[in-house]
Amino acid sequence: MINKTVSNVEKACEGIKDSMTLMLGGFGLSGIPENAINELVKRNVQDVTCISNNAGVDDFGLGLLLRKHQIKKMVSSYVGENKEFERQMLSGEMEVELIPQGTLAQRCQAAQSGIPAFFTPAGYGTEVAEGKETREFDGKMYVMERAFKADFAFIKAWKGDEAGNLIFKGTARNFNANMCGAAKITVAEVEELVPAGELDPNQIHIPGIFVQRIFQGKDYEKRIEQRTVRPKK
Amino acid sequence: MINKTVSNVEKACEGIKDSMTLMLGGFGLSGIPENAINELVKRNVQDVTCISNNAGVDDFGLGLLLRKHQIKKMVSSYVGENKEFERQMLSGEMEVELIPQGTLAQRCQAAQSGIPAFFTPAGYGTEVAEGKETREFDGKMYVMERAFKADFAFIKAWKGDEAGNLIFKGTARNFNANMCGAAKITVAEVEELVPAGELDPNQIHIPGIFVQRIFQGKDYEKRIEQRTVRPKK
Amino acid sequence: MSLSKEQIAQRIAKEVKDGYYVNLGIGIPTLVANFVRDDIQVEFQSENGILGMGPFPFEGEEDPDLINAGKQTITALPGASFFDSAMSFSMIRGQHVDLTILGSMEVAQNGNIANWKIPGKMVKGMGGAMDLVASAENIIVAMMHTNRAGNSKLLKECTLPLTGVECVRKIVTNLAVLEVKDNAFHLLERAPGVSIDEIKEATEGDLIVNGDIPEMKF
Amino acid sequence: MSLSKEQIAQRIAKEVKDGYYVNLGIGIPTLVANFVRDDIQVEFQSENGILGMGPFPFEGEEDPDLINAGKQTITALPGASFFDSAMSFSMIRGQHVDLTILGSMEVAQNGNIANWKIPGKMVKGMGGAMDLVASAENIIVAMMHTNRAGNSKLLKECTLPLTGVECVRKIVTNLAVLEVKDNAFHLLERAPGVSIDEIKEATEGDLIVNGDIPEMKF
Repeated sequence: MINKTVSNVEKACEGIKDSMTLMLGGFGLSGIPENAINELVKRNVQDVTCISNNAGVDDFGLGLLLRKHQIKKMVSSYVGENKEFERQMLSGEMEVELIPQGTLAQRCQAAQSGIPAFFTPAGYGTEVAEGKETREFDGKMYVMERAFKADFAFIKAWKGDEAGNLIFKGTARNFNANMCGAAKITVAEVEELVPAGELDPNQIHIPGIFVQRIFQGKDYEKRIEQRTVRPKK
Repeated sequence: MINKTVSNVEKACEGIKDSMTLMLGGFGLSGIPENAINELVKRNVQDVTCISNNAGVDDFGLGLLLRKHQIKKMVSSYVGENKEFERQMLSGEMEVELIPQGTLAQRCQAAQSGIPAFFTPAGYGTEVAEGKETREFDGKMYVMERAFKADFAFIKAWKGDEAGNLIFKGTARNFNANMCGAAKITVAEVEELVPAGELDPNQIHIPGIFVQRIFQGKDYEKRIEQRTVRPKK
Repeated sequence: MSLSKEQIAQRIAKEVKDGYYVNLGIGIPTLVANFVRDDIQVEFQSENGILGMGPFPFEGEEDPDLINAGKQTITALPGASFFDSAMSFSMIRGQHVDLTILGSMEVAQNGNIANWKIPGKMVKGMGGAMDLVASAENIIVAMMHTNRAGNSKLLKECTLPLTGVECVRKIVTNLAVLEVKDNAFHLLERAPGVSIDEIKEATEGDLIVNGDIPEMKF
Repeated sequence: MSLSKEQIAQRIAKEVKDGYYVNLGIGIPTLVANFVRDDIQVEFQSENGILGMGPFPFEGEEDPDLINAGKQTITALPGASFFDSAMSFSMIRGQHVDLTILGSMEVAQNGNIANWKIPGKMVKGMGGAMDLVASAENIIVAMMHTNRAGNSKLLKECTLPLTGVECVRKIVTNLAVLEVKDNAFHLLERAPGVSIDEIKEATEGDLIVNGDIPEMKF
């Protein structure tokens, strides 16, 4: 077993520098790497490019980095729910690249898998395909998309072990799984860190080979963005 | 819940015709769809093309179809361990296309994922790349490979539920997982079929949407190809 | 009588057949789940990573790790499964999802759809819409027939940036059910009490009216 | 003295560093696992779908659902994981595996490797070898210096169909340890008691001998 544990988020983020490209897992506020985001704010790294499906809300998630003007560019599929984001985008303070959600996921997956490029039908005939190679396969048109390149991937899992093996919970798996191993260094924070051998090898979603550093996260808020309920009968 | 269960292997194989292209899961003899293979032998379908990492042994697995001359073409990465295979291949009775194992897996995965083509470094500069498009990305050469097209995928899982959700065991997962949803009709046979709701939705390897028919398999032999052991201390 | 949003959803629910996996967009499409017959087998997929999505949780049972693509707390039904984003779009791109229902700002008579961007305004992003419309064999658009300014949303050509090309099969609006084929809108049903003239008036694109057009049934 | 297969494996084991994920081919490479120091952290990957592969099972504990790429029954160590074939080759193609050790029939001085096919003979297939050699940053070939006919396997150019191009970094044979760079074989170490002349004699490709060449240590 190759031990990937580091003692805390400070150690986990060693080597982070200004102008790096960072991947951050999560969908909306679900499954975001809360500890790593707080550490990025604390370190005040500047001019980072963030690849993340969403951009958080004004006072939580990536909104915390936005508020401090740390983000040079966002690469996302959906960035609503954030007034400061809107302001920085419309004023030109921040660059935004919007790409289809499935393409975003597959570009992460391709980076994890050593596949430099693939074809997808998403975005064909739209401005998303502008400047990109398009091609017909079996009578249907596709756009060629490239694997992402990133310096760090910050992801959050439910359980993890010392070997870096990860298990996610519910829909908090989302981009977290696909970003593992998709950057030079993958940092995983987990709600529960256990010794190697405690997780069933059959139930591991992401093997530790895709993770360089893992640590026991703390103080999770796990904020709910849209609380929708039914009355109890 | 959409119920995918069929009562037996005969029902599961309805619609199989001569000259079809079939995917079969398994690595060596581990995780092969034993029930479906027996049914294919029984039905005596002719001139099938089989996409399968291996070709079984003389008296088990795909060797059973070989023996009856049912296979027109094998698409595999490794076909040793089979004398009748060797005879049919050298005599020209059967066509064989050998492709790198990772490319085989990814061509299945691409079919499952609606990705018509992707680039891989495997086989560049070798006869595998002959007649294929090659291209440089970031200073390295890659070969463009296409998604497979198949009529049926026969796969074997450990547990499954009525909704077609699947859980595999150990290294018997192999190509079985990647072939699900990679053919027009995916037929899953399982060692244990349970009602919907009995499997933890977090531990499902392959969601039922990728499976058209599922049935309770029987009489599994699960033969071991290379029994290697240590003496008990 | 022009339909309410609930009635549009109710009419679309009739398009949901036994054995369908369905992806519902935000807005009117979300309401469709409430009207699907309970004697057929249907599963709802949400692209953030669940198949077999159930209703909202009971008060106090919300789980931040269990949401839909609209970021709403949800539940999982028996037979549900969770998966990552790449696998979710494998279901969509690989055409394993049978029916996609989504809203739109514009639809053109060739099936083009524009529903993600208004130049000059804040752009929130396309989310999974471009993947969905480029992939699905069966796409139904749920929308009002005209926009707030009273202009038709069923056009000869889209004026807004496109989300996808030649993909919309059917449209259900507050006025009508229409099929999109042969570069025209084909009127299939009228909302109860709505005349063909009213529909013609509200449709900028070419409208084909063949024979008697029945009123919708719910 | 020419090395035994076990000694080749033993020498290669010294190339396995702390923190390495390693893929071992069939034959001599498989033996390497027996000689890796037990005070370093190493995990073995087998491309059929296991990371953290352990030794053979005790008699009676064999599991047909737990094999390696050579189809041998194996065990899983604490911290192991199982996965599908596509993910397995994501590890390989994505260069997450640090070291690949495999056998070969021929290696050329430009790093080309040929180890899967002899024209006119039964071809068993390349298995995962083409993926491994096209992907790995660090490839060590374990083989005898000459074939059964006594001909060199370290050549100016491969004569057999290639498995991969310009990929081999290091070779450990029964006679020597060699680095492959700048279109030549660079002699690094001699097997104990083997002379430089013997190695020259057995090497068809260009052999660079710089300064004193030490004997191997194990």
